[in-house]
Amino acid sequence: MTARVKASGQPTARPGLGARLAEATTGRQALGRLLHNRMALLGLIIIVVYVVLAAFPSILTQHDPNVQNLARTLEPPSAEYRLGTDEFGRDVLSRVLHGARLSFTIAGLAVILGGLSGFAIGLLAGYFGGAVDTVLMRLMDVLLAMPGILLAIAVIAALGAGIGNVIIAIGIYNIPQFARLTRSTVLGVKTQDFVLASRSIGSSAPEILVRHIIPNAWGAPFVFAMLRFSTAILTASGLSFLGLGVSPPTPEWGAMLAASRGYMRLAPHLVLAYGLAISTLVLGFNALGEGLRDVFDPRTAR
Amino acid sequence: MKSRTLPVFSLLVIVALLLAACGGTPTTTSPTQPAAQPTEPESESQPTEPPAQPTEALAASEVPAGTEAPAATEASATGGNLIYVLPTDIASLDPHALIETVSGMVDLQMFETLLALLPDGSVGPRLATEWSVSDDNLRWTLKLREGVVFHDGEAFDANAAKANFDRILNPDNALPAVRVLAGVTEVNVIDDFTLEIVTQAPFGPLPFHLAHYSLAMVSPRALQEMTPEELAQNPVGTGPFRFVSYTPNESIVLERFDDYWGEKAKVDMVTFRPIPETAGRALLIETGEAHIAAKIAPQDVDTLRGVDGLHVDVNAFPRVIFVHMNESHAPLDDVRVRQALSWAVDREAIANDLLRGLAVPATGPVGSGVFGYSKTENYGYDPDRARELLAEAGVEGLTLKMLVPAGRYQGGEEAAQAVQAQLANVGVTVDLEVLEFSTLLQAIRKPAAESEWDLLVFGFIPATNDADWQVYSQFHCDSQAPVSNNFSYYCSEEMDALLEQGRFTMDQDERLKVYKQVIQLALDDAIQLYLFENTDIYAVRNNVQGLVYMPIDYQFLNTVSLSGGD
Amino acid sequence: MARLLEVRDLTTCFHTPEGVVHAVNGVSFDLAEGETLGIVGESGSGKTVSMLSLLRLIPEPPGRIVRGQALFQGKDLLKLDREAIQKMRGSQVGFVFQDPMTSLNPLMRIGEQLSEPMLKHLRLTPRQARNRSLELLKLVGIPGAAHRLDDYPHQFSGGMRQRVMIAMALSCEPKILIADEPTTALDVTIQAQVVALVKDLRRRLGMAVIWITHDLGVLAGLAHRVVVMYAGSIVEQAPVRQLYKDPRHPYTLGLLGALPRVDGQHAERLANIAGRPPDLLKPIIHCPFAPRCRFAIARCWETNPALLPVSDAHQSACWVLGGTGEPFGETQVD
Amino acid sequence: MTEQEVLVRVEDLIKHFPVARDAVGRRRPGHIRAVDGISFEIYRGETLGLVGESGCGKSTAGRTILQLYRPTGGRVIFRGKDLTELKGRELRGVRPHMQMVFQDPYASLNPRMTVGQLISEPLLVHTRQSRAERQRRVRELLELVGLDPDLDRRYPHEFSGGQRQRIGVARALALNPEFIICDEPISALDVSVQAQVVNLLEDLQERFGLTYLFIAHDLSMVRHICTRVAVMYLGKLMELGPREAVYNRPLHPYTRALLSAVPVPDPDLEAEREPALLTGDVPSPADPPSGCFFRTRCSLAADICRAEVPAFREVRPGHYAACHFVPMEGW
Amino acid sequence: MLRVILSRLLQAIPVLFGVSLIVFLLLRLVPGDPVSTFYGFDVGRVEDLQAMRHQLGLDRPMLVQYVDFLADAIQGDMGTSIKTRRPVATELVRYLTNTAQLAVAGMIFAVVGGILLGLIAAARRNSIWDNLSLAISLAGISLPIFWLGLMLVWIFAVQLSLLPSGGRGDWHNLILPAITLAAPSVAVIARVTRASLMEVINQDFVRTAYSKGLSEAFVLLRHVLPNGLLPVITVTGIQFGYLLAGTVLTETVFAWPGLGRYLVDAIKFRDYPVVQGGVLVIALIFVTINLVVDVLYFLIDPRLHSEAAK
Repeated sequence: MTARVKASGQPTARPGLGARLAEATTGRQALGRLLHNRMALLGLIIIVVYVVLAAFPSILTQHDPNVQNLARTLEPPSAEYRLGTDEFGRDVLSRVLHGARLSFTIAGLAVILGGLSGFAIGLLAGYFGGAVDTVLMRLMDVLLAMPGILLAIAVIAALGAGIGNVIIAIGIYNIPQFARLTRSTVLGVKTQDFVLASRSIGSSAPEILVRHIIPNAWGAPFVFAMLRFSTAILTASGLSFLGLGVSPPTPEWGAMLAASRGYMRLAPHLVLAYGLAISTLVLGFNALGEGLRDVFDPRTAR
Repeated sequence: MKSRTLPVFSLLVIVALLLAACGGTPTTTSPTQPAAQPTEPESESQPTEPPAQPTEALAASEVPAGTEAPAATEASATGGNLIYVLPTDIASLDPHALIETVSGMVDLQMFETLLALLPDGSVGPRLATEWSVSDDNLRWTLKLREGVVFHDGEAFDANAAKANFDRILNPDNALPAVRVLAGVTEVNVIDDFTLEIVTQAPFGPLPFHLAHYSLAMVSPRALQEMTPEELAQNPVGTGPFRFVSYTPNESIVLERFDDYWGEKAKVDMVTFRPIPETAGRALLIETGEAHIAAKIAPQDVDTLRGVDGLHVDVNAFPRVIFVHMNESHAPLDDVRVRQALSWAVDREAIANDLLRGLAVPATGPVGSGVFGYSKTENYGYDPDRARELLAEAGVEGLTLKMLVPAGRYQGGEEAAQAVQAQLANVGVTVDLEVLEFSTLLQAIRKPAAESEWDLLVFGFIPATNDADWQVYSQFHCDSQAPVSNNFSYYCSEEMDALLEQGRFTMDQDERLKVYKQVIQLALDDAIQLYLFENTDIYAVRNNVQGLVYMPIDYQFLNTVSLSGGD
Repeated sequence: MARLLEVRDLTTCFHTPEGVVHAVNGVSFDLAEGETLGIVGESGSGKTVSMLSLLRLIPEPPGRIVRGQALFQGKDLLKLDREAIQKMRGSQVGFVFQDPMTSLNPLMRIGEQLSEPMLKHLRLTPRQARNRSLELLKLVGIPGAAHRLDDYPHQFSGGMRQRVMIAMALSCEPKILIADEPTTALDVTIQAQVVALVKDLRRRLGMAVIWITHDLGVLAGLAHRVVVMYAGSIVEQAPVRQLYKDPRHPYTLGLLGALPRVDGQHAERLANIAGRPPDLLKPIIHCPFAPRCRFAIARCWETNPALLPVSDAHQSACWVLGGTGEPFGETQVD
Repeated sequence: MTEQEVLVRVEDLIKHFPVARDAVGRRRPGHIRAVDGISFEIYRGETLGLVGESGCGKSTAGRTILQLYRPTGGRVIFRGKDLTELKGRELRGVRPHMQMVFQDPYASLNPRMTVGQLISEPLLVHTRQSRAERQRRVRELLELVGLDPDLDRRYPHEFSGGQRQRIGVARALALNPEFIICDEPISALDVSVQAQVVNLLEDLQERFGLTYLFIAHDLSMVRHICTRVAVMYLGKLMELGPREAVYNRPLHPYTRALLSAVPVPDPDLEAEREPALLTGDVPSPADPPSGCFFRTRCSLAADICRAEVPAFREVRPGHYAACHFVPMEGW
Repeated sequence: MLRVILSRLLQAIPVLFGVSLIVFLLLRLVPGDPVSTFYGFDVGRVEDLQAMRHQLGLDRPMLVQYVDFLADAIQGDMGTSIKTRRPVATELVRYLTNTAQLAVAGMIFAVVGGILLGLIAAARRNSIWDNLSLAISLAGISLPIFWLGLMLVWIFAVQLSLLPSGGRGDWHNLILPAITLAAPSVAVIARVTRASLMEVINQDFVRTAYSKGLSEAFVLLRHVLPNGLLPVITVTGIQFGYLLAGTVLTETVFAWPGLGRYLVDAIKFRDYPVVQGGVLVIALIFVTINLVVDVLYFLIDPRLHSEAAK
């Protein structure tokens, strides 16, 4: 039967992917192949540009993202304000760039949080199977049965708004997805002969996990993480858009987009700037993720 | 391996898939086509009507509410479906269960109160024609209007009124309306059309309370026969419109009640459409999909003003947006610090630049249309003075935590950000936290010792349009949170004495003088940091005639008519 | 025997991200009517690709038939337009593939799959096609054939599926049956059944058979003539007896020597072919087997030998053992 | 042969697997009888071949003997201990003495580890050797299996199939085992490379006195390398005996059919030969026939075969078979 | 078949139970309660609040509340909304209808667009069509749907005045929200379709089909597509679930009175019964969709048929 996909949304891992990723990352080929993949390259360039600009916003603008000038609100782009000003007379460009910084932080930490927890859960469930598997996976089913953004909203409602809680909310929502993927990858790796070979020389369970399972099982979740980055950015901004994210005046893209929505006609440059900022970065991660998948899964390669 | 027929094949496949996947989607009719709208009325009505006889009383005006409609509309009289866009969905159709004005606006088209607010902010007769108070200031006597029928055919009389009050006063019912009757101990029937209301202590503002939408009269038969849940869905009142249908978050449809005792409605139907998104409301009115849109956002005003066929009405809305300063926390207990913060904020810039001139800088705690308002001098914008005062108080490197409710007040969050930036200017760091209103209430409804915030952006409009409702609950020592709304934990004997005097005085002119002192004292003590008064912005199609704005955010739509062709 | 198929200088390559893989390099051979031609070679020797290339069944891109000619009844298969080549497939040339487990559409009933070529090429009605499908199933020895037309492939064992594949390939009575390692995925007992079946059918139906395999053992009793491929080229071809008795290429020698025999006539030690096949990404100018060859001389490293005649029907591409020289006995092998 | 020292004794070994969950996740009742009660001995220094068609349970048998799968029943006596009773540390203590070479040289080497790491893994687990000692041993082993010792930093995918199988052998040899199970070690390799690996295994056996259990489906290769041969069918042993006896005078009809199905690379012989074709397919191991498992395809099958499971008997010295009709055969 | 459905339903029970428990606990963890929100800050009397809490049963022990909630929910009674005092079940049905309308319309766009894009991309691998399809699907998963919605409104409602900007009405009102909602799903379905078809195209039985002399179109239609659609069905099922949940943002942008927005409001208001009931219903839908997907597999893939028959 063809690869089945469970409610998590990602296809069950092809055992080959991890191994192939592993094979390639052992040499310099990985980078080489990646750089030869146009899509991955595009993604990589976008991300690198964003990282650089987010780290050094002063390359493009000297304005403080939070300094208001109520006398100069909603100005269109000009030499002084390259992307114009917002409703408080703040520099839009500066806010966009600082927003990138925040997006990286939120998405990064949320994916790491969700990814690592999910990876650990999937690893245990997949490797040990039996009751451990049943209990953990039922728990994941429960989390999965609650639609992602509503789960995040409920978590934020419980914990309160704020960057930390947004990270936790998105992290939690990522756990079951990683857990499922990791589990199916581990199930694939577990039955490989080299695991049996290691058992045949007398390795213990922890030794096998560390030496054989983990190195061969992280590939698929890793590629998946790239794609989850983009989802995390979108979810974070979606939450802020609903007014559940970070507090003002923190330059968060979704929040800024929500605020600028009211000025769509007076100052369309705001909605455009924030929307394009989110879209481009998300596109970068998606392109990189797709590219990675192509590179390591030649069956769908372009 | 290529073929040109491929896309055709794929289309076929997809169509087949779809046919299997979806069994047809439900459709609904467009609100712009009223003919398709009405459904069967859910309440039955058998009108009978004794004649009405208005009589004079204490109040200044004898004109029944909403009779000031322009003459022009009289001719084009009847017909049409008036589409009115609300900023939120209504909470309930049971007036006694109400707590907010949007529901009040809708309910007041179907229900009536004993007394009613007049466009000038004073109180006049409605279902009661006259009222007086006994010499000990504890017993109020009301003469009720005769010849009024409910939509279900029941006649309105003192027994019906008493049934309503009894329902509200019964603590088992836990109805929100009870708070408007705080201090009322009993309601008695004197005769068929005379009602007596007894209060525990002298209570000057009572007429304003009786005009509050949550004390509207519901058919006694409905009260008897229906459960609270049914009442919430089947409104039976005496108003000019009666209920047709309610689709939550979509529409509330009313139709003209032909046996109304007063000025009969000119339009056949009214359809309320709740649209929470400001941009959505603006678009609906712009595209002609609606006739009246309430709560237009300031940023949409310029655009709408440029649209043909409609006009924008900016009305004063006496809700004052201000900042509570938690006086239980040092150094906010120092009046100089509070004054300093007051000087540091540029109200003009906030109202004119940030809120695009669609807010009015506040002059004090009480809004300009409220009974009890008087013009006072608020703090100006003087950051130097602020810095001096802070230095004088020995305050340096102050960091304050400011709370603001999410989406609760027009311009509230924006103002909070501006205040944050402006306070930063005088060396005060503000950590801003936007909270859902429910979370915020939980956070602030605490005794002083447990409070964990310093500044709190808040807005207030007295539901009765009487200053007592506001200032007593905000400034009296006994009103300190969590008991009531004194979230600043302010307390002074001088203030308490004034507040009590305002409440016990029956003479409304006397009361005005008292409240003037209250307001001045509030400013001197810088109890709160007064920012601006909201405006109420309506966009109205030009074919809407006879729309009269009441002081608190509602209109009586029986006077409104639609002229042909939009 | 008349020539049925004449393949000349067939060259196919694949464009992969790593570079151009030269899968088939100038392969030429003939096939006579009713003849069974065995093609033997290890994985990557180009035997499958050259057969797929004949009917242009390789995916293009990445594959590309660079040049060559494949004359079948006077027509060059490589030059036919799309419709014409489609008419050839299945009707004139039948294909049986290596893995019977994956070569049938899992979602289609056996009867339908069997009928497809007949509906297309013989213009039978569905009714007729069904009847004939039944006959075919009986022909290839499927028990209870009548009940199995409406079964799905997964309800068949591997051997049975391969029989179905054979039935399908023969349904339009093609002139040529190309069997691409049809028994590699099967157990020996099943392999014996399939081999016997094909031998029997060939006798009865008279078509020519091209049988691709890596197992010299199978061909010994099956093929009339054997072609040995290595690294995309034919290194030796000969009538079956001559090839086994008098191999004239070091690679053929090695293959035979590396094969233990179940009848016990085995050497104490198996022959080793050291090293590994060449990387097809790089074009080879010398003899492709030279790096692994015990007999290699300087000339082998300079020029790639063409097929040199050993005898009338026997050719070998070897500067040393090829040509009309002294035969090499198998005992001389290391 | 009877005087030879028994290294491994397998007694009535059984391994049943639960039937896998079906596609919708339900567990079906019953179990697959992968190994269904086999008994045999392996003598020190010999190579015992275990042959059978795919799915007959030969690989499972090998893995169960090594306790990579815990058996459902039976005993495996090795070095005086019943392996089936050992657990955890004790079991791991025995492992250095018995090793395995796997079928798939691609799957059995962890792609994330260098050849050096792979070969030294057993040393890491079982010895306290220093890094340098381990390094030395790795080079030694690489040389032993005919690989360039300088390749120890390379990863498995940089090697060809034959070379990888050499790595697998080196790894199995690292702890100087007495007993190695070769689980179809050549079936994934090209013909020309198979010979290389087989020759290597033979050389090593000679040099270190190793004992092999050689699992394969290639009867020709088994004949070449083994001293004794066991034939499995549907989880049971059908025949066991010395190589020449089994190949030249097979007792069991299944063995005979199997042998006759193997083609011989000799056109003349092939032309004469008329293989005794087996009819039908192998039954499902989850639902084997009653009585003799082979009866559904057996030309000799009679009523008794349906009713009774034939005993695995010693028909001639050292030559066992499980068939009701064996004694009647005039061999 | 029936047994499959039954066993699936049995498996769903602990999941639904877990969902209800988590939602219940999460809500109770939340600061703020419905009563204080209900009264706003107008009320002066603490005892009024207490009376209302008592009336609503919110002063009972948590466990009792939970057990009551469960017992009622099993009988289909989701309680009464604290805010509107209407029965939650009927409210949910109404909002769910609206959301389902949107989701189904969105699904149509998603399936049509996704399969079409994927099919073209797979059949014309590495052509300009493939690249275009890739670009569209990358955009689909990269544009925040709330922004996409705003842009669509800006273009089609404001600038061109072609379509209504929001609210529920006739089918015109459905177009923009449905496209917005579907955008990410179009992308996902297109990618899965492409990948799946390409995997199938490379399978042996497709080569078999070609070797029979069948034309490309016929092979694609008869052999490739049915096999390639198996994973697409799964993904479509999942996407439908996501769509149903993802309506929160779309409904906000387009003022669509649907379940998502209703639930977000309820969470903000702490309308316990509504949130509990709503999330439970959504979980139920998820589970049902999974079941439907399984059944579809069952109907399409004969391999599962006969296994179940055994």
